[in-house]
Formats: sequence, C-alpha cells, structure tokens
Amino acid sequence: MLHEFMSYLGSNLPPGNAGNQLWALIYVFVIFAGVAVIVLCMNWIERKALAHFQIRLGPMRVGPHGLMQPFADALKLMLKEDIIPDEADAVVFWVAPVIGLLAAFTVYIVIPFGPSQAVTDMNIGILFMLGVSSLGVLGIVTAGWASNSHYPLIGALRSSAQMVSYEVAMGMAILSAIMMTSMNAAGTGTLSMIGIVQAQQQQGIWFLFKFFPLGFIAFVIFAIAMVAETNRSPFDLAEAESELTAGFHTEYSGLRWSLFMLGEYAAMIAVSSIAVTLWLGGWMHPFPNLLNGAAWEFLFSLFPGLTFGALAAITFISAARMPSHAFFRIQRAGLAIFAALIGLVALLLLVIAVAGRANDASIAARFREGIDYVYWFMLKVAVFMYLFIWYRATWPRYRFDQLMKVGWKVMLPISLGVLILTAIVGVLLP
Amino acid sequence: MIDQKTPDRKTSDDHALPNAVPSLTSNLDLEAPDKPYLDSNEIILNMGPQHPATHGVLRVILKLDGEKVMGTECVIGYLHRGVEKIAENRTYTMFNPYVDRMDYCAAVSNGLGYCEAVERLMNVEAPPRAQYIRVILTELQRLASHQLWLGTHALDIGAMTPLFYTFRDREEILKIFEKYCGARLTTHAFRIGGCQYEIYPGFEKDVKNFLAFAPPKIDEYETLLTSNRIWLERTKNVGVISAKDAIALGVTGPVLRASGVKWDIRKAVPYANYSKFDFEIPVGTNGDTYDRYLVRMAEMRQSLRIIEQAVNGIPEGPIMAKVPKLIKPPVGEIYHSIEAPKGELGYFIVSDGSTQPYRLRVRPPSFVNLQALDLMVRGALVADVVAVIGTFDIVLGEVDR
Amino acid sequence: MVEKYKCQYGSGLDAQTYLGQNYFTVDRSLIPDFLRLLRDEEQFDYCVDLTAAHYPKREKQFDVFWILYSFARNERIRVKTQIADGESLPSSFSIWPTTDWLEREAYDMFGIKFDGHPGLKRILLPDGWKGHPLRKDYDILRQDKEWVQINLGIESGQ
Amino acid sequence: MNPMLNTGAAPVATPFFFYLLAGAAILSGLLVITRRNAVHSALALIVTLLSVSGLYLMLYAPFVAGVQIIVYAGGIMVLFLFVIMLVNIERVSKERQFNRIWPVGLAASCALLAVFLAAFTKGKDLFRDRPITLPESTNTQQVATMLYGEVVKTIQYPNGQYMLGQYTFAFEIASLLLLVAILGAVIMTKKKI
Repeated sequence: MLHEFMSYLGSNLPPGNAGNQLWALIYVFVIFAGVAVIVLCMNWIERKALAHFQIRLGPMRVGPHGLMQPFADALKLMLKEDIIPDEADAVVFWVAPVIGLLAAFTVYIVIPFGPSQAVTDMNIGILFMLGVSSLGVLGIVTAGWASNSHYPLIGALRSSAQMVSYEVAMGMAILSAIMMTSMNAAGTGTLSMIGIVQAQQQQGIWFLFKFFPLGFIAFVIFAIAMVAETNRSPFDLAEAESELTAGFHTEYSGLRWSLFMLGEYAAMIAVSSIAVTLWLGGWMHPFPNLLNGAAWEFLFSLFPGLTFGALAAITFISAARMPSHAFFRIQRAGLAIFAALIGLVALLLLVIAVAGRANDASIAARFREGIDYVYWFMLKVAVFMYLFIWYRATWPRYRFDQLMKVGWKVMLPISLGVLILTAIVGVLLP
Repeated sequence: MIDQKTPDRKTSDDHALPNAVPSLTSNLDLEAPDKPYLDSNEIILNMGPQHPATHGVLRVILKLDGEKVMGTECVIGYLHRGVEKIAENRTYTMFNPYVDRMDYCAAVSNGLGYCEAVERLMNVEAPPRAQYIRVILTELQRLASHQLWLGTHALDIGAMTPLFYTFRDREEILKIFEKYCGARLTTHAFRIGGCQYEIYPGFEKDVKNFLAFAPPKIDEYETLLTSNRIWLERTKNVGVISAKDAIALGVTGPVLRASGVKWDIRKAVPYANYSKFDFEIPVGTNGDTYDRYLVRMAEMRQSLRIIEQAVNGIPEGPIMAKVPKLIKPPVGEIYHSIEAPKGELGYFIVSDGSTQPYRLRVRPPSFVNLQALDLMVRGALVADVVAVIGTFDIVLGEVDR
Repeated sequence: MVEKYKCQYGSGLDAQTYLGQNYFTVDRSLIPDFLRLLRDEEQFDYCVDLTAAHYPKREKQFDVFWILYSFARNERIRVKTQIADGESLPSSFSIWPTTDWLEREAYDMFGIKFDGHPGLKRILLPDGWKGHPLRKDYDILRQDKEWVQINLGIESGQ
Repeated sequence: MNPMLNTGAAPVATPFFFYLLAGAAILSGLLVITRRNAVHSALALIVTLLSVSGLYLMLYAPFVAGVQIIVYAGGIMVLFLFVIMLVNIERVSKERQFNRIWPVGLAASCALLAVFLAAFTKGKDLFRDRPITLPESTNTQQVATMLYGEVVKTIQYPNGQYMLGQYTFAFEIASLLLLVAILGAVIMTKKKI
C-alpha cells in the first residue's frame, strides 16, 4: 500500500495511465469533493454577483456577507420533505436525478487539470466527454416523464430536443479544434484531452487564435452551444420559470432537487473545462512560448499565492468595514477568521512557490508545478463561470422555435463552414 | 370543441370584421381526458391560477398541439370580491377607498376616475389647484404602473434584471405618494370634490427631482431591452392584433395605440384639465408586443412631460370644491371614463337620489383587453402566451373586481 | 340623426340628454337591428360597455345599457332598454365581439339571458353557483352556502 | 495516439469487472424484453448499451466504446425515450405482451441460436487466422495480445477496410433490414397515411 502510494510520486503520468489504482481513487475523491465545494461556492458567487448586477445585495444574513448561505441551503434541502407525487413512476423518478448527476460527474475523470493532474488520459478523451455529457439529457427526459405532469413533460421535451440539436453544432466546433491538433510534423492528431493541450503547447499557440478568425469562430460557437447544453439562461427553456414553472424538475423537492442543481453546476464546470482545454490552452499560463524563462516561471508561480492573498486582503477590508455595532461583532470575528484562513493558504502557496522554484524533481517543485497547472486551469474555467452568471443577468429567454432556428440554421452551417475552412487552411498552410 | 383552424394572424384591411373574430368563449371540453397522444398530439395544459407568469390568479387553459397553441380559455373570478355589490351598500364617500383595490397597481388613477364620475353626477368641478395635483399624481401613477409592467413583462420573457431596475425607480414615486397621503399602494389620494390633502412642503422639489432622475433611468431600461436581439425576437410579430380587431374587441389603452389607433381619452374626451397640457400620443404600427413595449416607453416620457408642465403651473387656490358633507347626487345616470394606464377605465353610476349609488358599474380595461388573448395567441407557442399575457398589463384585481 | 331614427322607429325610440350625455331608450323589439344600424350607419364601432341595472319593483325589472363610442365622430352614446325577468335579449356578439365577456358578466350578475351568445356561462362566479348577486333582492351577505360547503369545505365564506 | 497510453498499462480488466459488466448486460437485457412499461424497457436498454461499451473498453477498443455511448446511449435512446414518452403508457401496458404470431418469433430466435451455435462450434474453421481459445487467464489484455499478436503496443486497428471490403454485402443487408424496420414503424404508428 505504502509502496503503491509512494511509487506514484515520481511518475509524470496521470494515475490511470500509470496503472496506480490507489492514486486514481485519491484523484477521483479529490476532484469530486473539489467539484462539490466549487458548486457550493458557485452558489454563493452566483447569488451575490447576480444580486450586484441587479442592484441588490443578495444574501447578507447567514454569516458575514451571506457566506454561510450555501451551507444553510444545503442543510435545508437535505432536511426538506422529499415528495414523490402519487401518480409518478417512483422508480424512474428516483433514478432520474442520479442519472443526471452521474453523467455530470463522470466526465471529470478525463478533465486535464495538468499534464499529469487528471484521473486518467483516455485516447478518446474528448469523445468520452461528449458521450457521457450527452447522457445527462437522459436524466432530464426521464425526470420529465416520471413526474407524470404536463409542465415537466413539456420541459423535458424541450430540453432533450435542445440538447440533441446543440450537440451537433458543438461537435462540429470541437472537430475543427481537434483538426488543429494534427498540424504537426507527423500529421497525426489526437482526441486525448492532455494531448490536445500538448498540441497547443507544441504549436505555440492557443487554438483560439489559430488560423484567426477560424479558431475564434469555432470557440464562439462552442461557447454558445455549451450554454444551451447546460440549460442555462438564455437557453433555459427547459426550466423556464415564467412558462413552465420549473420545467422538468417542477415536481422535485428536497435532496432530489438539489441533486439536479449539483448536476447542473457540475455540468457547467465540465463544459467550461472542455472549452478551456480545446481553445484556451488548458493548464498553460498565458504566453507560454514567449514568457518561458526561469524568471517568468517563478513569476507565474507566484500568481496562486498572490490571488489568495488578494482575496484575503479583500476579506480583511470587508471585516474592517463592517458597522461597529455589537450585532456585527460575531460576524466581524468570523469574517476575520475566514480572511486569516485564506491568508494562510496564500502564505502556504507562496512558500511552495519559493521552495519549488528550482525546476528539479523534488517534491516541492512537483507540488509547485501541480498547483500552477491547476491554478491556471481553474482561473480560465472561472471566467466562463462568471460569463454564465453575466448571461443570466443580461438576456431574456429564447423561444423554442427561435432556439431551434439558431441551432440548426445559424450555428450548424457556420460551424460546418469553419470545419471545412480549417481543413483547407490546414492543408494549404503548414 | 374550438375551431381547429388558426386564424390568419397577419393584419389585412379586407379582414371582414367582426365575423372573422373567432368565438372567444371557447368551449374546451375539460372533462374529456387527453386523447392518446400519438393520434392527435393534443394536450390540455392548465396555466394558473398559481403560475409565475399569469400575474396573479388568472387561469388560462391551453389546448396545445406540441408547443403550438390551438385554443385558450380564460377562467377568471378567483379574486372576485363583488365590488359593484359593495358599492350599492356603501355611501359614495365610503366607496372611494374600494376603487383603489381594483387596479392596485394604479390606485390613484382609479380614484381619479371615480371622484370625477361622482363630481360630474353632482355637477360640481374640482378647483384648478386640485386638478393640477390630481394630474401630477395620476401621471406619476401611470409611470409607476408602466414601470411595474415593464419589470414583470421582462421577467416573463426571461430578463430578470429590468425588474429590479424598475422597482428601484418606482420606489421614488411611491415615496412621493407616501409623503403626500401616507400610503404607497392603495393611496386613496383624492376625495369627491377635490383633494383632501394640501401638497406637503417640498412636494414640488421632490417631483422636480424625480423629473431629473427618471429620464436617464428610462434610457437605462431601453439600453437593456430596446435593441436586445433576443428581446426583439421574442416580441416582434408576437401577439399581433390589427387596429380593426382591436376596436372590434374593445381593446383600449397602449394595446390599441400600438395597433396604430391614435386614441387617448386624455385627448379625445379631455378630463381633469388635461386639455391644458401639451403632450403627444405615441402610436405603434404593427400592433405586436414590441410596439406595445415602445408605446409604453414613449408614454413614460410623455407622462414626464405632463408632470413637468403641471408642477411648474400649480395655481394657488382651494383644493376642495364646495361639496356637502353628505353626498347625495340627484337622480340620474352618468358614464365617465379616464385613460388609466391599462386603458379606458369607466364608471357608470346610476343614482336614485340617495346617499348610496343605486348601481355602480366599473368598466375595467384589463377585463375587456383580456378577451383579445385568444385571438392573439392562436397558432403561437406557449412562450408567446406568457409574453402576450404580460403585454396586456392586466391586473387581476381589476379583471375580477 | 335622432330625428331620422325617430321617424323610422316611431314610438319605440326615445332620445334624451342628461349632463351632456346622450342616450337612447329603445324598445326591446328593436334591439339587434338598432344596434347594428348604429354600428354600420353611424360608425359606433366600439362598444365600451354592456351592463344592466335591476329595479325589482318595476314590471320590466331590468335596464340593460350599451355604452357605445364612435372613433370617427368622437362621440359616446348610451342605448338603454328594459326587459322583464326571465326575458332574453338577442346577443350583440355578432355586432361587437367585445360583448362576449360583457354579456357573460351580465348573465352572471343579473341572470339576463342573451340569445345567440356562443357560450353563455358564468364568468366571475363559479359555474355551479346559485343566484345572481347584483340583483337587488340578493342581500350583500348572502352566499350560496351549499356551494361553499361542498367546494371549499368551510361552513361559510363570510 | 498518445504514446504514453500503453506504456505499462495495468491490468484493470479483471474478471471481476468482466463478470460485473456481462451480468449487468444480460440482466438489463432481460429487463428490456420483460418490462411492460416501455420507458422502463428503454432505461434497461441504456444500461445494456453502457455495459457493452464497458466491455469494449476492456477489450482496448475505446473508440468503439465511445461511439457506442454517443450514438446509441446518447443519441438513439434519447429519441426512443422521446417517442415512448408521448405514447399513452396506460393503454400500451394493458395490451397483451405477445402477439399472435409468436411461433414465427420462436422459429426466428431458434434459427438465430442455431447460427450462433454453428459459429461457435465451427468458428475454428471459419476464422482460422484468429483462433479463439480461451486463455487460462481471463485478463483481457492477454486476450487482446493473443488476438492481435505479440505486442499490444503495435496494435494495428483495422480501419474499416473489412466492413467496406470483404463484408460489404452483409453490411448492406443489415442496412436494408434497418430500412424495413423504419418503414414498419412508420406504418404501425400512422394508421392512415
């Protein structure tokens, strides 16, 4: 056991490929727990950001600045009565949220947070991701059907038609990025998630800027399609509140409902990860081909620590700016402790960055490297997550036929054109 | 069963009316179970009375073919309080607060219509100062009502943010109301014969501040929506009603004006010295949801224009005409209507010479406008039903009375 | 205009003005034709309101009012007729579709039947309700106790 | 292909996983044909397809596994569910499960069984260049080694030349069968065309 544990540390492969089941399991647990935590954070951030978009304050009561709100929500959802309607198909009703959740979480085993920071690297990685994430629609369809009610049924019909339609344009956009991976001396491309990022590394350019504007258009199409895939505003017809009350999860409550929400947010992170991997250079820091000396490496490795330091500073300022009323005493203390915790993390990260600055095979250096990779990857994903919130605050909702029109008549032709042009340019240019 | 043929929703002049208008009281067979789906694909969807987009307790029964609306039936009356019956058992003065509870989003307008109707029946006229105060408050109320409409309508179509923007600005109007008469929503601002309260010190300043505050905010709503692609797609050519159809169906207010009929009671049959003010009647051309949106946005600006003229010209003088303590209009009947934010709000009062109205009939704009729903959504999609309900700006308190 | 119609219809029609508002009092027998004439010949294309009033002591218990407006003439008039309890009126739905709900409401509140209405049923009150509340003999505290007890499961709605 | 893939790949394809997936496939396959509720059948079919794709994965054929998930589980089954959801389940479940021509069905399945048995017994003659003898170890990596040659690292995937070359006729026959099935489905659902 210990041997198995220690032996992996020297490896530079994902545990799945190194054949180390123990570490694969550890990675799975770390990633799943991490995703669950991020979903909780996302819950708070979305409510806060949306509130500030809408000149509100958002949650302010549970904990300082509503920081404990997600926990309160989670607790509430767990304790809430779990209702299964009499007329519902109990088995399918029970299975549906689990399907959705499983589909959303399974894709994480191929997401490359770094060259070796993934559970495994399948040679069909992107195909696997597409396939498994397309299973998510099954959860929605079965949920809508099992509820045995008109609103969920219509919601399920809408969302399944929507997801199937947008998967086509999404697939075309992905194909054009995959084509770009073959622009090397050997002329062989790859479907592996890690391979795609490495291809960008070798070609020295993010696929976003490759064959400008082809890569960019493909990216934009993917960025639109991924919002539709995750049923988020402005494509949230499946759960259009004003039309279908809550769409496919109208009849769900309590824990089961929270599973849907968990699945939705997990899927959002997953598709954002695909976009980051395919077009934004995955785990690489900006301009890896220009700013690549040891000094630059060191500078970039300071970023995680500095980010957390900035967060800690903001939190400290918030704590200091709290009204000096007795009522806020506990909140202020809580916020200060929270700030101190973030500050400690920042300190730890900085220490690791300094200790591991020698680019050798030492544990510290490997740690530093891993943190860098994960940091840059997550930072890029975070931008997408923010965009999701921004969309929601800005846009009205599409109507079903318009959604289909956009999917089939606009996005699909453009993505096909981009695909063909990419192929032509790829043959002509090399 | 309702007519399966969806009427041609395009506007045409040779559209023979009113016979072409389908039966509005559709008789959906609600007792019959849904047909087997594969044979007909028809389902009956019950929207409301508890539904986020029906603005209260409206219940719309939709007959759907997939997502397409084959027919609708409105079931109303969930909020029926028998206002007209109550009126017959209250004195004229006692009934005044009740009218605020009909269109609770535009209580001031309701009060104005009622007070003026009784005044006309008694053949008295409110003094000019009271008239000016009435105009200012009523126009502020129109603005507030339109803001409320915009927020909820945008929310129905999926844009969350305008709701909060409009509520922020509506708050400023409600603050003025609160300072003036102590109430924000059901104001009971006017009395028969004038106003009970003199304007508070600083009223003019508050209103002028608001006049400076509001236009940029209206621009802000327009930035969010007017040229928003999705908003355009969701509202253009949705819920189209031609001018002829609108007139035949008795539709009034911004809905009628968006169809191109330049008709506003403030101009056509002026009341409350509206004839003294200079303003325009915004009209649309297509009669679709987007035009109704534009018309209401333009009306907000026109309201500001009226308020500006009124607040600069408030004359000195009494605020109450000479009205007896016990109001006893002579025997007779009167119909008086005003341009409420939703359309023509009429009061038909039959007096038998006693202190209580013998019969008081309210002609509610929302009730009559709502009849056009069926015509406007046939052949459209479920999402359009929500958009069209929102575009009517109905208030169920007024529909059900 | 008034003279013209007076000649045409004779004693069945009377034109009056009160507080500057014109109204016709017409006999029940003239109702669909006269209204149609008003719409077609006189351009009263907008039926503002249709309502009624109850006079229990009279022989003809109900006054029924049509409030009409002409966009072309910018003029509002009222048409008024009297009918007895149990008597029905021809529906004006085919003249002004807007009277659809208005007639339903008059039926709901007064029990006045309109012949030829496409679906005359209660609109504001529940379908099974007994009584017509805006009649004068319907007390303000009265309710359909049976309906309330069966459908709401409470003793009284008051 | 990513060169790091096959270096030192550990034997994850243990008998445990094989029997688990095979068992799940068979069990859910049985559920597919025995459930009266069509949606339950469809869900069971999805489980079958997923288990089969897991078996493909164990055979080091990840592409086939991925396609199986995308095309069958993600695409076709969603459409299946889509249609089934709109069918009136109550009416369907009341109908008799087996129709009158079950002897024909029995004969057909017997014939299919005979084909399988024949293929199994005469397989050595038919597929001479790839003798299938069950290895002592059920490790599929070793099975794969035996099937494809000595070294797994140099697997040459048959890039579809068999399907479009040697077996074109069989392939086209299969597609004709699908066409017949589609036409039959259309005729059965649309009573009057």
